[in-house]
Amino acid sequence: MSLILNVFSVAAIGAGVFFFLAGTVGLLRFPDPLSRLHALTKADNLGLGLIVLGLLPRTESLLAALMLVAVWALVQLAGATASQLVGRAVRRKGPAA
Amino acid sequence: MSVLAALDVGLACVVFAVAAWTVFASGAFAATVGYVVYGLLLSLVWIRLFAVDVALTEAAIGSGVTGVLLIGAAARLRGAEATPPEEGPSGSTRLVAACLCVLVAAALAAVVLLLPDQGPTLAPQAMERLPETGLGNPVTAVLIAYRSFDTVLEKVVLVLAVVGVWSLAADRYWGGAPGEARAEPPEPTLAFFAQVLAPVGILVGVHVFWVGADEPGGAFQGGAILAAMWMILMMARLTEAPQSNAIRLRLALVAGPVVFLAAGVAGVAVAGGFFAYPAGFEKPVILFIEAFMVLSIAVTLPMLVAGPPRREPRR
Amino acid sequence: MTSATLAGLVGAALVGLGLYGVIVDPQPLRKILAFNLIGSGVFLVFGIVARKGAAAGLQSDPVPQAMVITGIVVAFAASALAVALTLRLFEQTGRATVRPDVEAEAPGAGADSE
Amino acid sequence: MSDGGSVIAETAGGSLLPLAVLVPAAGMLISFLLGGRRAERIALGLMPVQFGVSMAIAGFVWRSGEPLVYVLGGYLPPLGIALRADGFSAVMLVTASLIMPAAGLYARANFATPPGATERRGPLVVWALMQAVQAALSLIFLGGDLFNLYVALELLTFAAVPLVCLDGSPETLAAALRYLMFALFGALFYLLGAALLYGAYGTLDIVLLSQRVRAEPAVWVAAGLMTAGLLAKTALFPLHLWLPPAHANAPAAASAVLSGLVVKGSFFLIVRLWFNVLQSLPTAVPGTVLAALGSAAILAGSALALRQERLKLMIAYSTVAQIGYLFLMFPLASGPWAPEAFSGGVMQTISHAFGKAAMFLSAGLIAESLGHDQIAGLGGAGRAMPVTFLALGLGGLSLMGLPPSGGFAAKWLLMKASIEAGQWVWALVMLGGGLLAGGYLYRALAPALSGERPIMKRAPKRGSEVVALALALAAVVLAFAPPAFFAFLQIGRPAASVALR
Repeated sequence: MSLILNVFSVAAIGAGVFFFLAGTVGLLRFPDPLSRLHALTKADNLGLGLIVLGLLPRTESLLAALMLVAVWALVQLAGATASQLVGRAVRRKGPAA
Repeated sequence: MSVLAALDVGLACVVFAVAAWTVFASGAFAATVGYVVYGLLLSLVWIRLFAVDVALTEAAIGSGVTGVLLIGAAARLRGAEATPPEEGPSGSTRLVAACLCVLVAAALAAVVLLLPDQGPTLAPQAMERLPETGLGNPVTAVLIAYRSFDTVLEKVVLVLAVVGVWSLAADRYWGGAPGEARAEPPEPTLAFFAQVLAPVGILVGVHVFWVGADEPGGAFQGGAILAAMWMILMMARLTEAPQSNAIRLRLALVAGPVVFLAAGVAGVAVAGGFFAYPAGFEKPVILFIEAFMVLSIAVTLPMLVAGPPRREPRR
Repeated sequence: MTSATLAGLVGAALVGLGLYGVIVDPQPLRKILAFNLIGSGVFLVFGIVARKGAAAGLQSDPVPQAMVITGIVVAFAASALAVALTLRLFEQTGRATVRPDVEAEAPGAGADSE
Repeated sequence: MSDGGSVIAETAGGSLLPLAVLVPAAGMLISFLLGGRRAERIALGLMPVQFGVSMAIAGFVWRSGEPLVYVLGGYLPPLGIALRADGFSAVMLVTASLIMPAAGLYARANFATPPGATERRGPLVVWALMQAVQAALSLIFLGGDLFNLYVALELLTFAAVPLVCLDGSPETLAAALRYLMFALFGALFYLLGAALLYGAYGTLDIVLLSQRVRAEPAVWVAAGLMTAGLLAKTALFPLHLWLPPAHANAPAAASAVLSGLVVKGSFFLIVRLWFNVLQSLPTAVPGTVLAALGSAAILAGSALALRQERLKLMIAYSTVAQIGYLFLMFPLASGPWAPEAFSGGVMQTISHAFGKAAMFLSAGLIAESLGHDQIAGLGGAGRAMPVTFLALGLGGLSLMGLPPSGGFAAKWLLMKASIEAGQWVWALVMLGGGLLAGGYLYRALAPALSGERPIMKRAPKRGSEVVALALALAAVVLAFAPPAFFAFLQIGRPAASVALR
């Protein structure tokens, strides 16, 4: 049982790290703000989600697990808001900004 | 273990690289953003040093609130960006400065390497007297009991900083609210975000303060989170910045240090000395003081970020 | 080399780096950033001192940790005052610099202001 | 003396020590809370209390002949924090508690709030910050723990910087920003040194450190960093650049406090560092370096003062020079002449505090009455406002080191000590500095006594003139300090270890 959980954790966290890596590369390499945002939110959303998922079996209490999920949810909320605001600023000032 | 060591080296390199970026980046705004990243990375270093309380403080205040302050300033200073090149010091000055800095860093590094692996420590004494404070977190015990005099005076420093920042107001704005009155409507996305986040954040802030008695956390970290919530609400314009002559605002600003000072003086009557806690009632008294400190921190940090009054007072 | 010593060396390097920024950079905002770098370097030195004082079941001496927490809060207050001064100066003059050769020798200065 | 033994918990009268800090700190908080006219009342009302506490502390030190000690919260150092008062602390406390009310009375003329008026910016800031300066200085004079003293240094910075730019003009803002930068640099380097000392010895308590410190690399680096930081805050040449614009453009009452007292705060800590914490270190080389910088400050500061066109800037540059004298006590710290040198240094600290405060207040009155403070435009002003110029001149006596003045007593003691020690060069520097001081004072005062008729905007306020004159007279009266006063200064001076060097 614990072996399966460990394999699951490693796989999920590994995948999460991959998404973060990909998102970071995208952030640095993509040409315009909107596509950069796209890359960044992927890292936030999927990367962090997978890492949290991988960590869940390793938590000691239900409260800790809830906190981990709450972290993910709050980052989602903040990321979505920030992307909205950045996107709007881009539209207002033009993509050159 | 070696994986961790490799991670440590990697983290150290990244921290140093981002720090170098904040010094050498060409634009002030980019440098400021670099500083915020740097602060977050630094809290990871603090976790690796097993100083979780410090990591929380660094993330909340060192990186978070300071970041908001500096990014706001950088945005407003954008007009001054184009500094004529002749304002910078000459090449020889730079060389001398660089030599001096390398010298200081090298001397410091040498001393760091010379420090014994098992250094002198006050940890045993701190643990020995921990039971009599009723607390479980030794860092909180240092802040609020063993070295409470430092902490209370540092709260006075925060109030002084508010006086200093407000003193930069124009005379006609004295007593008014900080921040310019803005005409455009509030950003709906931001307002929604603030409405959802604020209740959660307030809960988290109070939680961090409350567990700080026994686990990592405490008045500073909890207060900083509450401060962030208030700042977000003000940014979303769900609430207005208060007038600087409002007695309630001033009461909230000084409540922490005043209650702490009063408790310290009361110690003479009930516990036999300044800043001594009455036997058997240490923990409730400490939590009482901390509650007011949380309030003051939560109000002081946003006021320091908001800057001097910039609107005429309503009478 | 332990991770504590490594952090200490980073701290030493940060102090040097920040000091360079403070001396060389003409813009006050950049100087404020550099001061914060020095500050965090100083705090890291406290950090390794704390880590090397691990004893009595603690991974880290709590006394320096508490000092760092106090220091971080004071550093923020200092940044806030410096930023407010910089912005006010910028508001009034349209530039932001503390070059030493811009001496304060305005005519009529010296009388008390109200 | 507590040198040999472990930490003393509390001495008789020890509980006065926290009061000296808490009274002005609480006053500041309540003033800010209540605001308006009440801020002024609280500030002025607490000043006699502060004086009483300071005198009581001095009385206890005098009676016991030993430093007072108070341990806060019952937590003995190294875990907790102790406050200590020796002779030097007590004298500085009393000096501060005399100069603050003088500046306060003077400030009342410019920063009063009429009854019923709404709160205004200048008055509230001045009354709150004056009390904050008082609290910070008390803590610096009494602090027994190096980190607690770091908090005190920051407290002093936050109290002093906004006083500089109270008028909000661009040049004062630039001066205040530069002052803040030097102060931040100073505080951070001081803190860095403290971190290294804690790493080496596991305590920041001054008495415990003084027993444990040995001459090893960590200590030398820490001492260098802390001294460099404190020198920046004290504005010793060549780190003096921030001082003249900051001190010369602040409101007169603030200038008096900044120049008379605030720079003495960080100087006091340098003395604490080298005379208490590092007493077991050989001090010949660092002492000589400090005195050499001091000599450079005396000559450069005086020469620059000679070239100034504004009276307040001239007085500010003379502060740069007079700070230099303070550092001549360091190479004379060991040997039979050490008590003399120490007394001379302390005497210079307090006589300059009184004299300089008197001069800045006088200069403020002159600037107000004439509408400017250009030295070239002072012709005949001495006849129009004799009391003001008398205060200015008497304050100047101390700068030149002419009898009868505290400055004379100070320079005489330092000169005697340096001749006894065979270190003639310091005596020559002092003579040169005195001549230069005579030069710049003559340049300002001589035209003022001419027969010209100055254009007066308004007559100086009588009360303010009396305050300035009282401060100047205090600087003069110090010349007649009895031997018992000098014995008092030695209380708690760690002399035992000096013989070992």
